[in-house]
Amino acid sequence: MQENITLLQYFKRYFKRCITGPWSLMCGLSVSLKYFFDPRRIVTEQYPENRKTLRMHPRYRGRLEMIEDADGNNHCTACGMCERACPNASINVLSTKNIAGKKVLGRYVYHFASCTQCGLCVEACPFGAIRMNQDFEVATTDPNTLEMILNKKEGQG
Amino acid sequence: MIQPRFSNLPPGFRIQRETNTEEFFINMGPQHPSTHGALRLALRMDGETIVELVPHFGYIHRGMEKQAESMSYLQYIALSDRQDYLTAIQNNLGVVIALEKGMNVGVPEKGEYIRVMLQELGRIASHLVFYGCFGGDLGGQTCLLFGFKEREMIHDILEEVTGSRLTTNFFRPGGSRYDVPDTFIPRVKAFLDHLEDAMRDYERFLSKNIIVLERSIGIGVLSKEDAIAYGCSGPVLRASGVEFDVRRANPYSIYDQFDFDIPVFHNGDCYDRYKIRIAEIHESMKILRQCIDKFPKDGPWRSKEKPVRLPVGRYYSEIETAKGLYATYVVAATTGEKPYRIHTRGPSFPHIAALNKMVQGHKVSDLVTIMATLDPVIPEIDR
Amino acid sequence: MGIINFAPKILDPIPGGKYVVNAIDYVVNWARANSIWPLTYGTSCCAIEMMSSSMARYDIARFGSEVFRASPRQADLFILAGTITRRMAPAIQMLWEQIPGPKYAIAMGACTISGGPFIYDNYAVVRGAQNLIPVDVFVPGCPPRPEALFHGLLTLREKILKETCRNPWHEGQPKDVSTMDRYREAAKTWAALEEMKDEEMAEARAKFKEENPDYKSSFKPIRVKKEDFPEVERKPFRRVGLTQLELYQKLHDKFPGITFHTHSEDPIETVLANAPADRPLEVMVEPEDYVAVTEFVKNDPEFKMDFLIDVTAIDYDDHFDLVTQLRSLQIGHKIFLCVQLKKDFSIPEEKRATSLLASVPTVSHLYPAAEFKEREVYDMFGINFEGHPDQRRIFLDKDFVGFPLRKDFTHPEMIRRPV
Amino acid sequence: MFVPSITNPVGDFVREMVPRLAEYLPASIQSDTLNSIVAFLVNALICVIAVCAVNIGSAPILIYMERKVCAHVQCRLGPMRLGWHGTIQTIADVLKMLFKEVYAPSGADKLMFYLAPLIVLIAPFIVCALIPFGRDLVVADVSMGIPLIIAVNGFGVLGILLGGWSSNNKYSLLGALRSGAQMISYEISFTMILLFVVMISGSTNLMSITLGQEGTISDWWIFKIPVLGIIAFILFFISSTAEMNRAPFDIAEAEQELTGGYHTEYNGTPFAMFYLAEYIALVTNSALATTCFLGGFLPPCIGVAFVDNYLNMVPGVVWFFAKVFFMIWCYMMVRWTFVRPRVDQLMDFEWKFLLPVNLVLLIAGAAYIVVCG
Repeated sequence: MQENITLLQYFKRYFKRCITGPWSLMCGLSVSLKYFFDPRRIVTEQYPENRKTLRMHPRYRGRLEMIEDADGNNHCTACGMCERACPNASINVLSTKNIAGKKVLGRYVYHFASCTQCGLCVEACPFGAIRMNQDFEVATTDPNTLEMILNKKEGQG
Repeated sequence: MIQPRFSNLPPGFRIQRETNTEEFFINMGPQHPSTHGALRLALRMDGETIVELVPHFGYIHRGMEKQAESMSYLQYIALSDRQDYLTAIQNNLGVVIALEKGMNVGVPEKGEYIRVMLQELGRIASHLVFYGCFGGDLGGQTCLLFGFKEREMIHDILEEVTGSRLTTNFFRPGGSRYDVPDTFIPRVKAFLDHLEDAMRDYERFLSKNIIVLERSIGIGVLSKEDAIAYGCSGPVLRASGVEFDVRRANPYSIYDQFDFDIPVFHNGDCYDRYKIRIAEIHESMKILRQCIDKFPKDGPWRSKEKPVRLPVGRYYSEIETAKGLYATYVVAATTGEKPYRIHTRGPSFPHIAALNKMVQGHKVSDLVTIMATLDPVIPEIDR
Repeated sequence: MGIINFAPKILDPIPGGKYVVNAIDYVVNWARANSIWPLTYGTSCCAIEMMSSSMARYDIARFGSEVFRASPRQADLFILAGTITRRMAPAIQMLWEQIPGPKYAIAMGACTISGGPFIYDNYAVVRGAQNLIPVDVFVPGCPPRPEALFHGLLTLREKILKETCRNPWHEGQPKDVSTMDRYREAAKTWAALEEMKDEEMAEARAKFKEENPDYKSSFKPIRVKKEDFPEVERKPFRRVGLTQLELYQKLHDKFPGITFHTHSEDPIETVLANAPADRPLEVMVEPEDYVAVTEFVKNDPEFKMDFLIDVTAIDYDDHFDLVTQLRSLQIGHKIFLCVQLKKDFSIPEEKRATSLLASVPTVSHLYPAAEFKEREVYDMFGINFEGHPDQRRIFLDKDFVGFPLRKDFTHPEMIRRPV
Repeated sequence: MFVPSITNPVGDFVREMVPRLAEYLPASIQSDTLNSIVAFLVNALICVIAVCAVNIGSAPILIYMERKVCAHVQCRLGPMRLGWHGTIQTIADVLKMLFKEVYAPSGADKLMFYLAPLIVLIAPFIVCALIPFGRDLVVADVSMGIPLIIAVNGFGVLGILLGGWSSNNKYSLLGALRSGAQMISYEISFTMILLFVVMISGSTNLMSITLGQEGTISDWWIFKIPVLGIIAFILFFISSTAEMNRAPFDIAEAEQELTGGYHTEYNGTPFAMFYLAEYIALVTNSALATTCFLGGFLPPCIGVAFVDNYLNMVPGVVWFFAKVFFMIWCYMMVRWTFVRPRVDQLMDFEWKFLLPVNLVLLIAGAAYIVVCG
């Protein structure tokens, strides 16, 4: 930006800057000194060390999980609502027929690799059979382990 | 010796000029620390001075609009998180308001308060990232960490409320997915008190700093006419002297019930764009304080749950996100759960379009400053 | 990589050399595993979480990895943060080749593991970074928390510690998983299993039916009780500026060719008068009138449409709707000009998908903002803008075939949504 | 024969020991010349080792210190997991870099490409050899110390220019040109300040500059001449920061603009050399500042009777390094506080501000000496 100013104005501005400039820098330095000498301001959480005390919020959406009772029975009726609600088809509800010929859940396949943890499946489930758990330590070297079968038992019915 | 003009310039370059120096071309990006994502800028340089700039988009074009055509509306809300990921919660609202217009459902008072509060928290989060990136791109790494330090607290609140730090997927037509927990209001209050202190330090750290002033005043000036012509919005437009904020111009949600100012600056340079965002953090804090005072203790937080089905028609919504005007245009050709087409107008796209206008004649270092003050989010441009 | 791999060859014949090799192994691996410098690379949401992880709260510096190098030549670790598009893929491969070995890659987030939210119906996204470069550690999540990234880093650390001089680091091979449709595969395998099971179980089921003719399941699924909420009437947001009816009438007086499209049988005036206050007026404009109308509403003091929100299009069977969204910053009203562009069906059918089907004059001389928006429409729909100063593809490669937002668009890499 | 004298107890000890050991040799090859040559070579070897040890040994410490200082300014912890509070983190970094693959980009001038980092390392090493670390601890106590330092400092820019040019990368070239312009400009004011010191101390020998400051704190050159000393010190601080290419004057690296500037294309060991050179330059510049302004190895309050004994109990080296580390800490605090000026502003600052002020300072200093001295 070119401005037309007189020489006097130029020098006035120059000397003003010589005063205000260092002062403003000192202000900045005072903040960093304040932060440097105040260890209470350190906010770092030390993750692998604080594993024992680290808790996610109750609504935290981690991995999908099937709610099972002590015997391993689940509430899933293989209706497929979650499958339809999933934005990227990360859930396969594979139904089978039980001994009475009734349609029950055979295998609940969950493709964690593509799951975006949006929680729409949980919202869609009419029977509250699934939930998002608090698991966040999920790194793996083998992508095949990311395809999981959630149910331990066949569905009831 | 006068060099002949370039007989064939690379695509996009238009200025024909005769020089007696040698011009050369530099590519910034797609992997470059200061392009804020996968953006490629082709620079035509004369020494260190930029003659012309051509942005190349599409390095993060993910075909969201095509994908949306086979998704249900609810699923698109989840997808919209990934546009402007700095304030995903604001994208959600933009989509949801368009859906509400189609479904013709309203939101109870408490739901509106939740919306406004989360919106403003999102705005503060985005502006804090701006503060960090502005300082960081100028070379002061410490600012980057300062900005993110307070942002983490917002993430914490968001995670407690919505269940996720970034991709919230929280709002639904008629309200939101959950009620806020009891700890929400005290936490926001504590956060505001903390932020007030912190902002004082941060402004002291950067706002008056002579080097920052030297590097940002008079740099990347966008005149009022240009800003309007290029379709800029949000802080960039307001820094150029246009008082336009959707919250005031076409108030959505319950923004008309709050007392807040629309900060306007008139020089349109980098420093004004910086100041305006700092001022907006303070305005957002003002709105949040009013929300805390008026927050309804009980009452419904959402209206009756309905399947999300839109009648035939075209629905348009616009909201003011931290970056500017975020518009969603939903076309429903058949009554049903799936859109015929959803189009999103992200605020960053016009800003980058105006970039060429702003950087001509400046240095490479100024380009970094200007990019930082435009605060673009590239996935929102490319979608 | 480098001289250290020759250490066993040289030292093993010497008595006691094995211990030296082991010692070297230990020291070098310890150094490699504990000093992992990542590359500054990020495309989208995951990049923000990657940044968060290096910020004060989580502080990746504790692991000695805060030295984010902007140049790939000084980095050891490639954290693939964010979606990888086909256009970005060559750049990623080049970056990977520029990193000196031993180098490692972490695929962060669902997009880089499998394509994440962009698996199906997508023409632009590479389904998984494994297709491009060998990936060591996968961190699922969308985006993963910083802690999850640290867990990935620790997993990588363990992996590095397993390397020795005798079994040194070697660059893996990329794996083609781009066509993998996990959903359909799982369903297919299951169907085959189910068929077998049906055959096996047929007898048992028949027997069971005989034994329990009136079998009733004891399992009663309990529906989750949803909280009851009241119906709330929607209050349209406050109107600013002229009403839709006024706008329409003023425009109609000037350009009689302008119409309003409605499904209702009432006269247009009644429909407009009853429209919700916050619905913008959307009028149909003849293609010939398009530039004239735009110019008029821009300059007319009563309209003052000085701000172009967007230019977009909608693809129907036989025509495109080009929607130019305008608003007045001063007054506050909005007009959407909708131009119906008939598709040019004289083009032979096999060429239709790749050729421009309609043409419309540009408005970029009126609104500079329209230049990029029109390029986007050109790119996505294949609508030609006459007189556009720089009509190139904007989001896609210049040799990309087809126009993705058309309804009949197909792409060899696109997998349809299964559900 | 020219045998440079190395005046410290170690040198004398070696000179004494060599003839004594030589007596065990056959008489036919015994001669005084040989003895003196051997003594000189041994002394030189000791000196080289000492300089290398100080420089290379201090670099990891400084890198660790920098990481910790920046972490604490930024409210975080810094390296924590390797050793006690991450103390051996940088050792791991250096080891890792030594075992990385090394290659030059295609189209690079290979010879120059690998030569550049070595050249960059030369300057700080030679400067380090001239600094008196203690009353008897100086490698080369040359009488023209300051002019030699000024001459040698020009080497650094050569290496950076070569490195940037030979990488065949536009970013590197831009970075190299920037740093060339910057370092040559700031060299002028750097020289001016050193001349100011020479003028007020009346000597170009660093040892005598140091010994001239003997006394209380007020006898240090920074405080001895009211106001002018402090101004000179601040100017020295600024111009040496620019000399070292350190933030906020790191426009040659400018990660946000040039992705690393002149060392963009370097990897493995050559990059480690650049990385080390930056920190070694930090040590030598701080040492220079300490010698010229802060009383070198002298304890702060000599002459005050009741603390004299206690302060003298601490060896001079410790005082020296205490002051050096304080200076380094100052450099670090500045680095992590300020943002980077633009390249033309940096030039403006030098030519329109620093140089005039320096000239005025020189004149004022001369006037002071004439009037009061």
